[in-house]
Amino acid sequence: MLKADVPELNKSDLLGFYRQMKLIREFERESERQYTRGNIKGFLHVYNGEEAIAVGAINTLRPDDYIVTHYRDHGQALARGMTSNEVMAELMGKATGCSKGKGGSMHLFSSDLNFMGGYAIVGGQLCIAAGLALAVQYRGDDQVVLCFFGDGAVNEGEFHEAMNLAAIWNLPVIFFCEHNLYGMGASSKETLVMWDSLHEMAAAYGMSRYEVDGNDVLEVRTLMQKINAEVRAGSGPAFVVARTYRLRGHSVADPADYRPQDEVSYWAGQDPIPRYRDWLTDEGIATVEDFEEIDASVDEEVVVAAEFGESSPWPESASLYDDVYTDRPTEGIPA
Amino acid sequence: MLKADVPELNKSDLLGFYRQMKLIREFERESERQYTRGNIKGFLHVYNGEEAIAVGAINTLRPDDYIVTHYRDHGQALARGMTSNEVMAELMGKATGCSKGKGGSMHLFSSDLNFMGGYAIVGGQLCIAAGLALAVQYRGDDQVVLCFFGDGAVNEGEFHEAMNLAAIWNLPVIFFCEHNLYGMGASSKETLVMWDSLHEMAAAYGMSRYEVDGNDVLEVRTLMQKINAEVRAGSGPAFVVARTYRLRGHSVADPADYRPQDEVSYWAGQDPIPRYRDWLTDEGIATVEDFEEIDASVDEEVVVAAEFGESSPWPESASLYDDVYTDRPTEGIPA
Amino acid sequence: MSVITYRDAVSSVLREALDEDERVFLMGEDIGPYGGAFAVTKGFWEKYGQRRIKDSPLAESVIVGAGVGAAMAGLRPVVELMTINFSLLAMDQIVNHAAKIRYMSGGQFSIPLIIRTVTGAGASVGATHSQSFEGWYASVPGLTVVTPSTPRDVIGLFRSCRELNDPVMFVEHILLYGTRGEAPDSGDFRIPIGQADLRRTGGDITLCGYSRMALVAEQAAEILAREGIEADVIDLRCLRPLDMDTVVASVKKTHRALMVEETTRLGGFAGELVSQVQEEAFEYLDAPVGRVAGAEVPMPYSFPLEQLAIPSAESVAAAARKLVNGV
Amino acid sequence: MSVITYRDAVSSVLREALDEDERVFLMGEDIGPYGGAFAVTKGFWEKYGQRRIKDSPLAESVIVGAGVGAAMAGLRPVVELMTINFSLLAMDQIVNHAAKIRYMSGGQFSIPLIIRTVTGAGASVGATHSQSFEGWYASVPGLTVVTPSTPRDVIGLFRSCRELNDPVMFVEHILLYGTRGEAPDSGDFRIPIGQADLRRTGGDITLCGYSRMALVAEQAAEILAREGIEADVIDLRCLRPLDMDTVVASVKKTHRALMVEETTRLGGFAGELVSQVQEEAFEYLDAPVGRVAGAEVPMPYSFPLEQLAIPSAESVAAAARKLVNGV
Ligand SMILES: Cc1ncc(C[n+]2csc(CCOP(=O)(O)OP(=O)(O)O)c2C)c(N)n1
Ligand SMILES: Cc1ncc(C[n+]2csc(CCOP(=O)(O)OP(=O)(O)O)c2C)c(N)n1
Ligand SMILES: [Mg+2]
Ligand SMILES: [Mg+2]
Repeated sequence: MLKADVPELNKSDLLGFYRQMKLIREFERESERQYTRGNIKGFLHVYNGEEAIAVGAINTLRPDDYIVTHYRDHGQALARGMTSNEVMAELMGKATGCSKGKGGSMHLFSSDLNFMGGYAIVGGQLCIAAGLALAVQYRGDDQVVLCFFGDGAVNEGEFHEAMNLAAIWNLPVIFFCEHNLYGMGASSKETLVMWDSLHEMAAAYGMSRYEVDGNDVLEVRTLMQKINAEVRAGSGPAFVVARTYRLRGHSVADPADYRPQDEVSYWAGQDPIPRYRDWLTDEGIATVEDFEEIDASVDEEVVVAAEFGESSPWPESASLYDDVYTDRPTEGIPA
Repeated sequence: MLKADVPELNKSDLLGFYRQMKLIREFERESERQYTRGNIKGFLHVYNGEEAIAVGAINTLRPDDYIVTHYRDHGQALARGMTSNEVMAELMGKATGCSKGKGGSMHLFSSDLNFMGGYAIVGGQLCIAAGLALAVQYRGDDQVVLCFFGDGAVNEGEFHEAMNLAAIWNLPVIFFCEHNLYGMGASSKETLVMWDSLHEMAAAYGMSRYEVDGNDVLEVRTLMQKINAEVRAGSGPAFVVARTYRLRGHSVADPADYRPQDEVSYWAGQDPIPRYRDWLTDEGIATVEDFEEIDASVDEEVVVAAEFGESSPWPESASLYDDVYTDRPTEGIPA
Repeated sequence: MSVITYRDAVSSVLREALDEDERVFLMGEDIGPYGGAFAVTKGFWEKYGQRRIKDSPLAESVIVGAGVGAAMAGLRPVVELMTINFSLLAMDQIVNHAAKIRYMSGGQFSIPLIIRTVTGAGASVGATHSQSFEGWYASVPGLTVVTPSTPRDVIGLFRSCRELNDPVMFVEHILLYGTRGEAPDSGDFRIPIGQADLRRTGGDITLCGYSRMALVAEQAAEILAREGIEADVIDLRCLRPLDMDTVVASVKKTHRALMVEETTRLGGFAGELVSQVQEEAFEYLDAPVGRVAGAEVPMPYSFPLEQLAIPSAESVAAAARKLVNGV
Repeated sequence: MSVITYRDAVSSVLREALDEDERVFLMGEDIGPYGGAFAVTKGFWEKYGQRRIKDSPLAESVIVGAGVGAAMAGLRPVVELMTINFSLLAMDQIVNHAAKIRYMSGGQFSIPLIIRTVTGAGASVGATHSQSFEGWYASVPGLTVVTPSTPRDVIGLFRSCRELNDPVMFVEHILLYGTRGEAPDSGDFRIPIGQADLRRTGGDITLCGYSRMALVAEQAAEILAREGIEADVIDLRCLRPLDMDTVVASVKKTHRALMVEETTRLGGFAGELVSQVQEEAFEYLDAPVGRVAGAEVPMPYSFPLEQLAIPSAESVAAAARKLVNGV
């Protein structure tokens, strides 16, 4: 792609994408550090290597469009505009987190941003996405719903049920598969016959389908602009498969030694951030100074976020019982 | 098809198919009568109009092959060789039924015949079929598993999970869809984008796929012989869609008035039994006398079955607690 | 007051919801041209059209999941799971999504979703089609579980459920659709969620059940009355929230209690009722709190066996008699 | 006797099963090259190969369903559901298929299937990943539900499960994998299914739990002992079949009982235990049977809130103290 292929984007837009990708990367590095220090508990699934997807796709949405995603959700949350502070605080289980510390890393939510949640049951959010799209259609509105999930989720029955429903009812939803070749420790080559042309599975639903280089932020963006416009105009659902790779293990507890070394090396060479940086440089859009400035501001933001998280208060004990029901206090007695 | 196309079949074979189809039809007529009389309770799903499928497909199997099916299972049970007596007695909930009256119409079983059951949760048996095939493969045997289900079942997540598993593991199972255009009151045209080329859904799993006229017993048989041989030889799973029609409602309680009259008439003209009878006549294989003799023997068999069912004893009260566990009596106290 | 069937009561509150609130739509298997497996939505599709009566594919997970999503976006879906048996295929969406999203999001999203479904045994439909899982749902924080036993309760409770903003399991009973009862005339009639109904009073024993078993308990009370044993009969009406105050107050008066439940005994919901009664009224009890429940087996198809497996007025009366007379 | 971890105990009985019985194979998500989500099958795939260690797609229904089918055909599959939370997606296969096929077929087919899975809270993994559904499974006739709390029990119970011909839910606890305990030396060592374990004796109160809560009850008993309150501690070990004889015998001696359960209270399995105790030992009880259970909320992620939501040795001791001292 040449700069000329994206005439509508100016330098500030293009550097904005760089900054978002870089922020996600550094945020994840910091979250790993905080995990090691015990400030983040449970599962932590980082997004390293897949930044071009969230940034490329989410920046094409309108504020009133809906996003749902899976537990590997920090990148999408940041790309949608959640602050590093509120995401980091959530990872630390603090009251200042985007879900008040109740959700944790896998369950980031923001009603202000129509960020309808990260979901930790693989495949579950596809059904919810179909329902959001149903609401849009029911009201006669023109939002789109963007639903992220992994190649592993394609194995689940709910993938099929949601794809089928969206297809027969012509719902405005984009099913976006982050095809990073693994579902936890299982290679998709072993779990999906069509792993190498995964988008073609949507043919079974007569659905529009696309494959894209998920490590190229501008490719993702360009494709998504086209798809959004179509879906918004009533074309019905679409299935997008972005080829990418997790640069880290499934969660930070996973050394990922089940992956062949040549595969790992190949994909290290495809890292979307250096690739985009090189492109910006080659096209003469940005200079070393530009990157230095951005990188420094990202580093600072991440440090601030970590401090914010650490210094934030825990949720109050009484809040244990809040938000179970909208209309009444919860029943029952403390443990 | 001409007689010459099935040289291996002699008159007795061919009339045998006729008799089985006719038996199923008359058995179902009788079961509807018994339902009206209150001798059969609960749900009753008859097989009228789809007889060519069970007879055409099941007669190609070896005795050690496995069959699983759905709740619309009388036809398959009879085609596999269960006696009218034991099936009718089961429908009546009698101790002499094939499942001792415990299963009922929707849950016919015969371990002797490797008839692994009728299942009433739509889609559930596809997973079980995959498991039976897994056992065959694990042992290095060469049986095939024949799994029947309806077009409605294709909507369920379990369809996808079972198809996918069978495909990636190359399991010896034939997924056989009785595509009668409706799942209960829902037209498949409204629930499946691919309703008119349903077999193509198997492309998503890279699976061999076939469509066949389900109202032509010899077409079904010929295709199934080919598929069986391939699957037995290790080709992996296959997906077969037989186009057919329920001549009655979903269950005998359903007047089926949601169906367009022209559709009903069209399919009445496709009734597999007159079609096959005409063919046998046209090809000069059978005479009116042959049919009269068979029809009379079928009528007699069905009457005997009804009498057998009616005169059979109820299960003993104590048997309520039998067969919950293999190895121990059930816990608990009577209601 | 007019007399209507339980089926008509359900139909009427659904029509009311559709008429009153544009955000309400129905979604489920065969609720369209077929009119619903139990004829509850007969004529709806013709009247309200496809937009509001969504005849869904045979796919329980996405039926509920799409309901959750639509509710998050501000609609008020009423989805139908044809029977509670099939709800097992939607259980993840109910338990891990509908019930938890509000809490996990720190209160940012509510799920005003009503899941109608049908429980119960006694229809001769065999082991996979005769179960009662409402007790499981009642154990899930975030859900509300309602189990009406009469047309009046259907109407009063459903209207209250519509005023909630959280997911509800509205559990009808397969054998009750044809039963009749008085319907309230007023459109304002409501029954508060979480209020049990003392349906009969008597000083000797408290019989407590819900859904069809509340009616069976009433019949048992009639049998017992002929023998001079007078029973309080309580219909819980909701399992979550659970009104044990009414039950405990009754037991403090009668000193004896019997819990009646249709599902199998071991691990059933009646254990909760027993526990709370003995926790709150220990000093008042003259006998252990009793339970009558379904036989500890998958439901057999065969009619006489099935009858043996379900609590009846007689078996309830017998158990009550034993508690009162000590034999 | 050697000291091993709970994880090692599970690994060892799985290896034993694979070595001893050619009909046994393992199937589940990430049990192959990854070595299992909890590292239980580390090295298995390399040793036994793909045929016997089947790394399955991410598809819970077909994992269990295929296990059922293979068992019907005479194999003895041991399938893994990564955690009990995901078992909701396989619930139909467990409840409507595995548990019922024997009965519905009039005894023609048995399902010798072991479903291993992982229950429990306390790992800071949030609401959808911290649940304990074993009580639900225990209420299903046709299933056997086993909940070992020590390496020794893992070994003794798993061996007994292998000798059954019906479906078993073998429920391990997420927080126990790293715990250590003595392992029996003998390959003949068995623990009968349905036999509770009296782990400590004392005359003042009976504390009863299972899985990790049995250990918490033991810790509570130590706290209480320092105050002069002596407790019987019982680990149920199996929920179905359920050995209440041991519990009732203890309560007849101590006159007081407290049931400890990790899941939320309303509708939990502890209600069953309370019910049976008061049914069988009514005259012996000096106080209502108590329950300690999880807080009535979806599990929060935040560490201090999660700690508040799970029964602890202190909260159990406090409840026991109240029952014994009446305050
Ligand atoms: C229903 C369910 N089964 C299993 C798991 C455990 N699990 C969490 S993530 C995961 C792999 C998912 O892979 P994929 O969808 O490709 O997403 P990725 O992690 O690669 O981004 C598994 C098996 C789960 N969370 N939910
Ligand atoms: C999981 C589940 N959902 C719903 C039902 C109710 N039901 C029984 S049969 C049926 C229609 C099935 O249609 P299809 O698979 O096409 O088979 P057919 O009846 O046409 O032979 C439905 C909805 C069920 N038994 N199981
Ligand atoms: Mg992946
Ligand atoms: Mg059909």
